[in-house]
Amino acid sequence: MIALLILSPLILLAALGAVWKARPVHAALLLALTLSLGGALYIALGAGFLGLVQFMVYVGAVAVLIVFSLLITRPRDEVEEIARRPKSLLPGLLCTLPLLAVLLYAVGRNVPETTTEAVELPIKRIGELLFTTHAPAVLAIAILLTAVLLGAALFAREPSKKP
Amino acid sequence: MNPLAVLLTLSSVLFALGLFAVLTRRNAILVLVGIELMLNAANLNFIGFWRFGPPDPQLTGPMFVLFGIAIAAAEAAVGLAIILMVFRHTRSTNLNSSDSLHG
Amino acid sequence: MADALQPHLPALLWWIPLLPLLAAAAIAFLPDARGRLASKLALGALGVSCILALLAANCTLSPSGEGAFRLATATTWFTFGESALKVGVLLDPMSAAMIAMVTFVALWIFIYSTAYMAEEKRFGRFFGFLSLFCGAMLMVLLANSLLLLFIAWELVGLASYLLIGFYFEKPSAAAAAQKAFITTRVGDMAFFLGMIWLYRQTGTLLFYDGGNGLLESGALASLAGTTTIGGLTVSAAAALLLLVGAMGKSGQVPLHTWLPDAMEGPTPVSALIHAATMVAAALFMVARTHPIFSNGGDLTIPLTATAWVGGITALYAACVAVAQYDFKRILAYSTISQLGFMMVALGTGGVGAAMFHLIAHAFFKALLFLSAGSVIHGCHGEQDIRNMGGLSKPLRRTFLAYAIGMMALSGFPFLFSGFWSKEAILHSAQIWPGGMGPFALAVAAALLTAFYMTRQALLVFFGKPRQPGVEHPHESPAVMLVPLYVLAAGAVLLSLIATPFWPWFEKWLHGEVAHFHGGALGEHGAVGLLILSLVLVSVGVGLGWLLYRRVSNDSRARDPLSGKLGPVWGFLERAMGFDALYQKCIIGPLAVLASLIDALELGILVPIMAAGESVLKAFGRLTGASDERGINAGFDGACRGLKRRAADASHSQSGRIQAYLRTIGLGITALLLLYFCL
Amino acid sequence: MTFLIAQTEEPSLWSPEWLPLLPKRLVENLLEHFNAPEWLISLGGTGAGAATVLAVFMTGFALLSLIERKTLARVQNRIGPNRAGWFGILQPVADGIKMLTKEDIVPAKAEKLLHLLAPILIVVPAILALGVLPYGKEWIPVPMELGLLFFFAVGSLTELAVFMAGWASGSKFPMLGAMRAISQMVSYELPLVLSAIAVIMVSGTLSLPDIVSQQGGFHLGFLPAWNILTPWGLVGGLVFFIASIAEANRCPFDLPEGESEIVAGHMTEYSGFKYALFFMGEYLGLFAISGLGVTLFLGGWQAPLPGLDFVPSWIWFFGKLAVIIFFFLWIRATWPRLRMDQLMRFGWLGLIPLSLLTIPAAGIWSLLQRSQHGLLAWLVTVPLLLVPFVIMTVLFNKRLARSNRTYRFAES
Amino acid sequence: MLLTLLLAPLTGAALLAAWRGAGERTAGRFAAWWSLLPILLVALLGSRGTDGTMADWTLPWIPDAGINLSFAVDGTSWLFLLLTSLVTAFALAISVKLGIGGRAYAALILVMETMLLGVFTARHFIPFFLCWEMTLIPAYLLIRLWGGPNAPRAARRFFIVTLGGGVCMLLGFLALQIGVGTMDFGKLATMASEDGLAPTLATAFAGTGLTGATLLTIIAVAVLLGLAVKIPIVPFHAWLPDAYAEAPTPVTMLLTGLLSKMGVYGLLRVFLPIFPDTFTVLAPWLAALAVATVLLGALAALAQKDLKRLLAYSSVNHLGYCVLAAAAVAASSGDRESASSAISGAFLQAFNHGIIASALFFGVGLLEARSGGLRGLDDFGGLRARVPVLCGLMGLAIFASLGLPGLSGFIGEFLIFNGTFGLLPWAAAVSVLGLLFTAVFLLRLIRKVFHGPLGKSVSGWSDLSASERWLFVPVIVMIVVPGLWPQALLHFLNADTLRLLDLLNP
Repeated sequence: MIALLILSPLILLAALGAVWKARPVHAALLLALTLSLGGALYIALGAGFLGLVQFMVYVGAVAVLIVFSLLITRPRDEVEEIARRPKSLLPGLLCTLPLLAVLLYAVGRNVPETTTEAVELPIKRIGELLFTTHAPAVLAIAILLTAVLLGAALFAREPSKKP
Repeated sequence: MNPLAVLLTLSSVLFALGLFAVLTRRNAILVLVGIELMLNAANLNFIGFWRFGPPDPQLTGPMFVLFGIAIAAAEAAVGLAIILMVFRHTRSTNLNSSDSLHG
Repeated sequence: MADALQPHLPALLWWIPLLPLLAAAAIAFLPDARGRLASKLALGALGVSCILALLAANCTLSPSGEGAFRLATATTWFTFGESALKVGVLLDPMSAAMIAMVTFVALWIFIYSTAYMAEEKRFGRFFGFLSLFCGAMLMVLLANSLLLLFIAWELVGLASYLLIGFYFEKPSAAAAAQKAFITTRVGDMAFFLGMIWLYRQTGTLLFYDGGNGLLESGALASLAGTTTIGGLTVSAAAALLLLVGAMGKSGQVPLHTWLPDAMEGPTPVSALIHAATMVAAALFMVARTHPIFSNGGDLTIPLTATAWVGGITALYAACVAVAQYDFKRILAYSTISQLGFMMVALGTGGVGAAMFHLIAHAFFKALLFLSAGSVIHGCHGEQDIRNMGGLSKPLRRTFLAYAIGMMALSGFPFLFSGFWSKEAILHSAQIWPGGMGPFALAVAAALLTAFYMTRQALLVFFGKPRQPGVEHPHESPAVMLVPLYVLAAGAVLLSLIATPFWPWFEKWLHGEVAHFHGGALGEHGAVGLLILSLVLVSVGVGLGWLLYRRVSNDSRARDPLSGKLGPVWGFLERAMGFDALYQKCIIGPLAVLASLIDALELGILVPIMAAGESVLKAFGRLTGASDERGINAGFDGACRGLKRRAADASHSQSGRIQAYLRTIGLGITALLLLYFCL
Repeated sequence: MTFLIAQTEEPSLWSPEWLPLLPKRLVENLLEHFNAPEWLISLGGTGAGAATVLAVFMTGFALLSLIERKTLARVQNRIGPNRAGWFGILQPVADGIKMLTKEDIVPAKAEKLLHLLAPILIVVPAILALGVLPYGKEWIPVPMELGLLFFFAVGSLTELAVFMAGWASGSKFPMLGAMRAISQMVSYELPLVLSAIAVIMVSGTLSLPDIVSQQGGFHLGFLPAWNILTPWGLVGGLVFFIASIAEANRCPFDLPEGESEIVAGHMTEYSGFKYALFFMGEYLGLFAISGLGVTLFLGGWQAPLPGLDFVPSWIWFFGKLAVIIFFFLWIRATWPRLRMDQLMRFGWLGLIPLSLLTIPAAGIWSLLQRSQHGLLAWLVTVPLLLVPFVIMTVLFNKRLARSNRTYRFAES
Repeated sequence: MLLTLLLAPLTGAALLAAWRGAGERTAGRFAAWWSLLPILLVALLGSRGTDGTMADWTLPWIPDAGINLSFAVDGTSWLFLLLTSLVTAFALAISVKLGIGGRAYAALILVMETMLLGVFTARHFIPFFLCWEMTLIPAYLLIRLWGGPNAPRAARRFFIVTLGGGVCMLLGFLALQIGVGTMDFGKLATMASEDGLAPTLATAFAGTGLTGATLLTIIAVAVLLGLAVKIPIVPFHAWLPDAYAEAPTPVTMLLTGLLSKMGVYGLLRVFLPIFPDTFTVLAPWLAALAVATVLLGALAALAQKDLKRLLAYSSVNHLGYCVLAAAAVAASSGDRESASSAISGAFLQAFNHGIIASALFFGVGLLEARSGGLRGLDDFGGLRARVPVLCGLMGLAIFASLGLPGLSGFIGEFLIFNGTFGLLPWAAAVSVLGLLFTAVFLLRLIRKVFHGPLGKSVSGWSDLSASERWLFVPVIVMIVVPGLWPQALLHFLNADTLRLLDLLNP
């Protein structure tokens, strides 16, 4: 609970930064921060495995990827001012705020009663489930990832020199 | 106060932020950032319900999160690859600069 | 010794034919360059199976009290539906004697060939084919199932095809091979039908199967029980079909035409075909299935047919042999006539006599052919006896061997096996209740045999060389001569075991003990027969001597006899024109029929097809046109209109993702508001 | 943290096996004596333990920096540092002093915060990673059930740090260096993790102590049951060590700081203490990664031969670590530096397929082992790995032979 | 498993289609290697034991009409699957050897293989018919595009005639669907064996005012027509010689080795159990036709000058025996042994002829390749001196084809005649002449092509290359082994044979 109360504002701040920061790189790094904090939150909530996985995947892979592609594509408009574009800002807010309102309304309306005793996330069980109940899903994911690997490789390959 | 409520609030705000980023950011990569945020918000919800909800031997929540993370990673990879492709053609990652599909 | 062997006998029997077959298979994979190795393989295999054969024969010698020794095995070869088809091996004195003879004679022929074929390019192949030939023959002899016998029988046919066509570059050889195969196949088909008929009738093809066999009482009864077309019993009908098969293989009239042509093959092959394997197979088959032939008395239709066919063949071939000039051709016709003798014996119930003559004949005919080969070899491939002459001096050793063979064949008294066997055959023909016809024919044939053999001997070995080519012939090497003498010895010694005084062979076949008794001559006119055959031989030889004592030294001189016979001579020389007859009546019409059918197809069926086709085409064009005019036009018009409309609508698309997203978002928001307001 | 393994029972204080834990337990006893609250005790204990580890590896770092130079010198027929102290034994100290006393320069165009953060973020993960390794039977600073995962998780932070360093210094060379470093790390982390997965599959656990204890015992009485002595383990281990060289940016994979090409890669703009931090971070990372390698494949603290158990287990661990590191030095001394495209190709076409192969191999292996088909397991897995390896090497050589240089990551 | 088998060749075809830039030889090689996969799968299937269905797969398609794509393998189908996979692989390998084809070609052949597999495993008319007709399209294209000078006409005729037959069959079965309400072979067969077919038909088509038996006969004849064209039975064989002669050699193998077998298979597995009574009525006529097929085939072959046409007619002649056996079975009044013998014989004959004929055509193909397109009976001569191995192997195939005992051809013919003689003695007796004529024209072939003096066109030929020899090895095995050990094939058949008989005369 304490961890939750400590972490959530941090997460929110980081996320806000990630969304608002003008410089893409900052935004990316802040995203990384957000996600790692999220991972910490998972750990605090007792899902250590997931926390670490989240950390590994997002911070280790996704954030790096994003940052990297930022490096490759040095955007011309390195600094992009959102505030300068009320034309897109207004509809953005118009879409987001009502949604937020609805969500918060829904949350505040009915929160199910909670069991607060600490729950452990047994890794062995996860393993069993992965390869018994969710085996098809695992397979699907595996295929998806392979496809992604190949696809990404194909995409990112520069057009061959020879005509 | 109810931890689940806090969690849900957090996740909904995160989601909203992500959506906002998606809608307003010009840089395609940063749009991707927004998407990641939204996905995380969803994951957060799953964790929360698993943690504070009734005990579930099937571990549906964590499982979903696991898959969610995997898919998110895939999505990021492909997305970035596509963006790089686009960048190669129109030397920019500005989404508006790639509107060759207009009618 | 024999007892020690008994338990292993069944397995051992299988090996006797298998060894040469395996050798043949192995040789098939050898390159031509390894010919020597091939010949060693073949010889080794045959030698081993010869030993095995002798051992097996030895097992059958000890006369057990009850009937002849008989060992019949049966194993399931394959099953169709619920019924199983069994095959097996069968050993009884008859097959024992045969395998012993075949392996022995063939072995010596092999040895002879190693020298005779030495310069041959496809030396190895030759031995491969020989092994196949012998293996198949041995399988025929040991088969305990008509099917197995038939299979081996066909393989014999194949091997003969390959061997006769060994010099396939010669069109005549190729033709001869084809002729042999097809002519025999005519018989084979009859055999095939007969076999299947028997199988359908009795449900088994095993000869002996502990009471359920084809040749055992139960089956025979059922065969005799049912009658079919023409009031024949099934057994009679089937037996006739089998007989046709045998006629095909053993060159009985009218299916004999292939046998003289088979001379196209190398001489050892002729020896093998005529002595040990091919023709013997047919005789053996009849002997083996004799119970079916004689199913219902000694005078059944098939037996009579056999006897008559044999007699006719014997005389016919003897007559033709008189008017031939080719060394080997004469021997070939003599073979045919000898086979005729055996047929007579089989027809008149003298199975033992037939078998004995078969074996004796194997020896001296092999001997004759081999010495003929030796002569030809010596005369650098000369085969026409008109061109030979006076060879007795330069080729003395060969001449000796030949002389023995010749005398055995023409039945010189007492010393030679041929005499006794022929004697036995005449005897069985004489006492046959079915009439004297076959006997008369056989007697005439015997006379002629003596005659034409004398003619041949005189023309080849006496007088002076009539052709420069044969003036300085060279004697064959020892490898070729030794087999001659071995066979000659056999031809002589065999006469000991089947004299009326001590009919050991006969008894052996029936599993009895033979006792010597000198009074055998006294019984039912044996003496008369003895005298008769003495007369026959002396008359024949005498005639020959008179006619060919001094032949002019000109190779183109007409044959002394031809003058006396006039046109008949030419008729005989053309083998009574069977070939021409077949050419006219069968082959020609068949070809015509074939081309007729072909023409019909092209002339009738194809046009019908074409007509249908064109109708379809016309229809197709019609519909196609209608489509073009009617449907397509309207469709295109509509499409054009649609396009124009679409062009206008498409401008609202800005192509900017986020714009779309925002629109969607706004839409959702609107919906939400709507929802919450209402 | 909730996912710690319960500590084992308390033996006598002075047994050699427990020697490294001495400070930790002293602190704990002390705090207990002043009956401090539970969390404080555990915290103190952990802190002390961490301090021990840190101390050990700091000295290790110092020694290594010296030994490396010495070894290189030997290989290159020089004497190496021999002025400071006896055989230059004090050289590291001197270096340290120099580093600390240098001026700390921050470029004008640099992003101050990130520029400062980067070196720290390099060091911290290394230390954290070192925390979960089982150095001995009993010496496990932070016995974590998810040790391996944790290791990789924190390890992945390094890349971000490197990026920060490169980007924050706001100048060309660091940027290029960072890009190189990141691309290299990303592509070599895959084989690292994949070959580790093989181990996980066979041992069926993520906790490093368990993995080590499962490699106890001996085949045929004398062959240690380490993973490296199985077909998949051999392949996996080699892949792992090669990849770890690349992860540690060491020769022949040290393009990111290739002096001859880009001054010092992402560390170009750093000086003084921060530079020292980078330096330390790298060495600690080296320790950590090779320590993990030892744990996963070389049977951790297990004795190499039966009957050598009387030697305290952590000595074995460090012995193996020393050997591995010596190999690294050796390689560095003898191998030329790869080119970028070669590096990439080697990683993607060489190591990753191989490491992917180890996974099915390991699966089959454990299956057959479980069903008592030891020999069969060998017969199946060896060709499964060997044949593709041979094929791959052939193709690889072909491609490498006529591959011309391509600039992929320096576009625009 | 079955599904995998069915899809395996199709996948190969798809890969080929997708694989741009695959050179001709590469594509061919790929296809050839790929076609080993079905063989493997079939072998695996075979290892499942032979009694009952080895594998089956059903996909409800139009449940309301009870139409579903149902496939199953039993011993007999398995035999044909084996044949299909073997011959296809052989043909593909040979195409590479002869340098025929390319991507499209190989892909088409693979598609055809799938369809054939489908035909031999279909358990319902719709999938059966779909595959049946789908074999036509690749066959047509293969003949049309890669065939000889007159290929277009030959292909067109082949297509039209067989399609016509197919249409007849379709109509027949549609009538059944309307009348009896199912097209499932199993159901129909059981109904037929409880002879519920005629009455229901009569009620269904009461409007026509025909009796059930008549209707059934009409339908049966329609279906029989479709089969007869495929087999082919005289006089529906007119399309065959041209098609066989004009098609490229590997395709000819497929035509004779597999497509004609579809007819035999259909006749025995589909037609026989569904129309037993009608068939019994038709049996004498069919027998007469079969005898005609046997004799005319052989005689026509005797008149041919073109090797391929000659072999084509010999195929007609050989398949005539299968038809004869079928007729005999139909005529059988409970003589189980003869009937089972005839059935087994027919299947064996079909299988062996498939192998032998493709071997023979391969030989001809090699001759063509060496002589540069010549394949007249008189264009060669004395080959045996020049290319002994080729002649030896072709000789083997030839003797197998004329039913030499010890080789695979004999057992089939023996069983067929054995069965037929028990049931239709006269037919058997007459068609024995066929065996004789077969020998005649085949030996004539040997004499003219292999024997005699060396022909002019033959000089400077080289004997089989090592790879060509290796190609022959499996064929030799498939010719010799069943000849010596027929049980190897028969024990797949026996159970089914008995089941079929139980259906026929319960």
